[in-house]
Amino acid sequence: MNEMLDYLVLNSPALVVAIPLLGAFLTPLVGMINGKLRNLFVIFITLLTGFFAVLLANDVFTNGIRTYVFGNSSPMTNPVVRIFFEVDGMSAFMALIAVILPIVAVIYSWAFMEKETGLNKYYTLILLMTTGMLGMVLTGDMFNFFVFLEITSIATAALVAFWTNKKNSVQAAFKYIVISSIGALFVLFAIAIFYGQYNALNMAVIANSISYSFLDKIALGLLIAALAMKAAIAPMHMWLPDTYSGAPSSVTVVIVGTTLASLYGVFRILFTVYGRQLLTIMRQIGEFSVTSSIVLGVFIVILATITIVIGVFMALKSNDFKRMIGYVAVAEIGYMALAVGSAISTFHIADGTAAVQMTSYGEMALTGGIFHMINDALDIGLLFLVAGAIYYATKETSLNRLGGLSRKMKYTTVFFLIALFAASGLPPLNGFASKLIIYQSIYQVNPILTIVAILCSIMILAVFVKVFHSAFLGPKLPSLKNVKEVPKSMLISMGILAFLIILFGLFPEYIINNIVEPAVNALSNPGSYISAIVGGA
Amino acid sequence: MSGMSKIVKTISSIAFPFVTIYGLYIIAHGHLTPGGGFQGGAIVASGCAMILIAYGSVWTMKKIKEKHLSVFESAGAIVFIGTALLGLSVGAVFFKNFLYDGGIIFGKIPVVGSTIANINTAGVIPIMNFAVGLKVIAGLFAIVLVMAYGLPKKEGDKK
Amino acid sequence: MMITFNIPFIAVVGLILVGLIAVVFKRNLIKIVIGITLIESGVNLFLITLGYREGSIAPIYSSSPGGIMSLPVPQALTLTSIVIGVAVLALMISFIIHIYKLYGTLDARKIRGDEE
Amino acid sequence: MIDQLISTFETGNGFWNPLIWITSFVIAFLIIYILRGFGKKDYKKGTGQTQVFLSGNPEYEKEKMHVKASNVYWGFTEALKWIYNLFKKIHTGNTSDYVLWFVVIMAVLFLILGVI
Repeated sequence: MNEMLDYLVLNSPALVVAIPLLGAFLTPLVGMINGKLRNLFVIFITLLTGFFAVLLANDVFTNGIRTYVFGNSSPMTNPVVRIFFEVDGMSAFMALIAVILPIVAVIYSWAFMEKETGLNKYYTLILLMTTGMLGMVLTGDMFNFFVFLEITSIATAALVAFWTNKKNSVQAAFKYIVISSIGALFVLFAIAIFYGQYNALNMAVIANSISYSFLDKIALGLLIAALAMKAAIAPMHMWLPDTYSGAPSSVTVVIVGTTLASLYGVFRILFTVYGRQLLTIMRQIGEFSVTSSIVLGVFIVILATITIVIGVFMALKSNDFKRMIGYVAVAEIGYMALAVGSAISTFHIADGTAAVQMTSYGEMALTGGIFHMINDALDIGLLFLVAGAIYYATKETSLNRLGGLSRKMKYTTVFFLIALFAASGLPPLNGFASKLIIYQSIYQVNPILTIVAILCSIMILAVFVKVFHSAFLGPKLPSLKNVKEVPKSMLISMGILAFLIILFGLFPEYIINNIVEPAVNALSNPGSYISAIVGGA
Repeated sequence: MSGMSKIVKTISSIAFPFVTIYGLYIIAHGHLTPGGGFQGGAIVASGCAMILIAYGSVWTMKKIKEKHLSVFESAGAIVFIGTALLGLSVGAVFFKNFLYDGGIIFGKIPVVGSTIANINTAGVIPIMNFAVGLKVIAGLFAIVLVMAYGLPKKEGDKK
Repeated sequence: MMITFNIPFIAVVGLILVGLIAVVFKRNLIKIVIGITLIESGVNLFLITLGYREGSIAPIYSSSPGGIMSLPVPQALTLTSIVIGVAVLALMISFIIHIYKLYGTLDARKIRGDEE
Repeated sequence: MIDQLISTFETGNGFWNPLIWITSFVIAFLIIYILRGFGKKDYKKGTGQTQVFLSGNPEYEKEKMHVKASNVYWGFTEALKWIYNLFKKIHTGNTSDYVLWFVVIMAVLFLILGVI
């Protein structure tokens, strides 16, 4: 038994990606037999993927970086040709996010999508999205990253347009595919620049030999711009509310994960691939030397602040529930970007060593940002599930035509309240801990940032109070007379997320020590990531 | 989309086998010469698309259902991933080329340097090429078929 | 001599710029899609150009004349990129078919959501 | 495991202990429960007690009584009209504009990375 487990742990990086991929193509065949069987099968596949992801994450958190060479069990012979999966703390952390959301989504879909046709393809695409996300976060190869990025975007776009008779869905899908294909093409262009210079596609090898030449600067600009667009950082965020509101809610939950996976790409590029090179001094102004890291950090902080402000302001104005949550999701992404920007701007070389270090508050900002990623996935995910539940019950997403739902949908109301408090950062739910860390650390960078961030967080609360007031409170509307509580499968999936939110909220210390801390260490020590492939220091 | 004239139908019927054979040749020699699953599959699928245009989407839809194509597509993908997983089950790693140097099927080791091509080499790669080829034929043809079926049935027939 | 080596790279930049201009300034959705495919061709051309090393031959063992072979990795990358491009193109065209059915127009300015 | 779970989390300026939170919530709920006990005991459903009282005015239909979402925060949006007009101008909903913003950000990145 133990040997079997060891064997599974050894092969878990491949299995985490292979199982949903195999499941995706088995789904249509199973679906020909029976619809219920197919639903069970898909839930089983996602749970199995989740199991392997937990195995892998547990292994990585205890034993350090894992590399997995495809097609060859011997050590790396030729890093140019071989394809690697390299799983460090950050990848494992992201893999956990990337498996929670599909599990919830497929359980939710059982009832939510019950009456639709073409469900075989729907489940196939959901599993493909899962594959793409997991591949993006686990791979150690640049080109592989691009391929998984495209798999994710194609599957996502097809799912956004699942309701092909709705104008809103189809136009959102078209915008999404245009945006993501252009973004991915520029990522590929940057990868080609790397290949041309260093004859390598492996992130660790590139990071080892990168020289921060002029071409590398261009590649950095391309990568950051493209991945930031995929991660919806303002002013390139406009596709996100469209896409999130156009897709069926069960799909949107997974799209939240893909957006975060793109943000992971930004993290990986900045911290691991470029890392040390960002300290190149660009210009000397008196005593103060301007490095790339400061310029880039300040730029990202500015963009992030704009993202937060635009997100909450637009959310306050919009009257469509899903579009509103979309804008709030934009704002939440802004918080993470704020943390990343602050962390990068504190890069410096420690005295006496050659290693790049962040100041203590920079590291803390990174902790907050990474912790906020999983919190954001849970909160926004739960909000979209609630939006989907309301849509299921009333066939309505416009808040103007909703009212008095709390009288009919007790459980949904409770879940909405949990998500509301969590997303706006009220204690004792998970949003509070991560936002507190972010506020504290960015206070050291600039106090104004903290003020803006806290004010916007309060506005997020205001946004959802508006939803709570107009959709859940108020008199029973005659037009919504036949509303009933949603079926069990939807309640279960909302319950899973709510449970995780409360768990993460009550025990932030435990979560940070065991899950977030390895991820932060992985990002702040790019040397270990590089040496796992290249060898030596 | 309705069919075209009799001349077009006849010519495309004659050309179709040749196109298919050429595509299959490209798939089968994927591990020796430029080509492989996708390229050959695309050629075969374009042959199918030619038939589709000549005979019209309604006729083609009667002959072959999109549902059957998606079965083939799934089968291709499953064979591909299954072969990769078999590498895992024989005690090695994912995507392990376990047939290579096995001597039985596709198991010969090619001579290093400039030689005459030996098709009985390369291990699992030809199998994966065939799987990809199957998937691409079914997938591309399904795309074209569904798109053609979704278009107006006659010229000038709006929506 | 220098310029002949750089012609492919100039073409790459030109293709990408033309593609971007088409995406940004054209209103017809089909033209936007054409722009994206142009960008894709540019990137593919860039990859292929990088794959060539001076004096090398194509990496095919069967009856090869001998000599240095160029590494086929960029070709493999380009092929993958083309395959993905085909999928994206098919998807975009399908969306355009649906958009035309629902909106009755292909003007990018009129293709908007419910509340914008 | 347990002592790890209930250990105090220090952020520098504040701390977080699950036990304190749970106790305070339990106490808060107890207080609420006690306060609830002080409520009127003679409340009966379906009598005149539960009727809506609007200073003697008749009650309108339910649809009209409910404050719609677009009317919530009217003052806020009205006061900040200039900022909303600006944001509205940016959010065109046009695909080309989305790509244009991407190109602009990319250009700015090139500028700040390459020129400065």
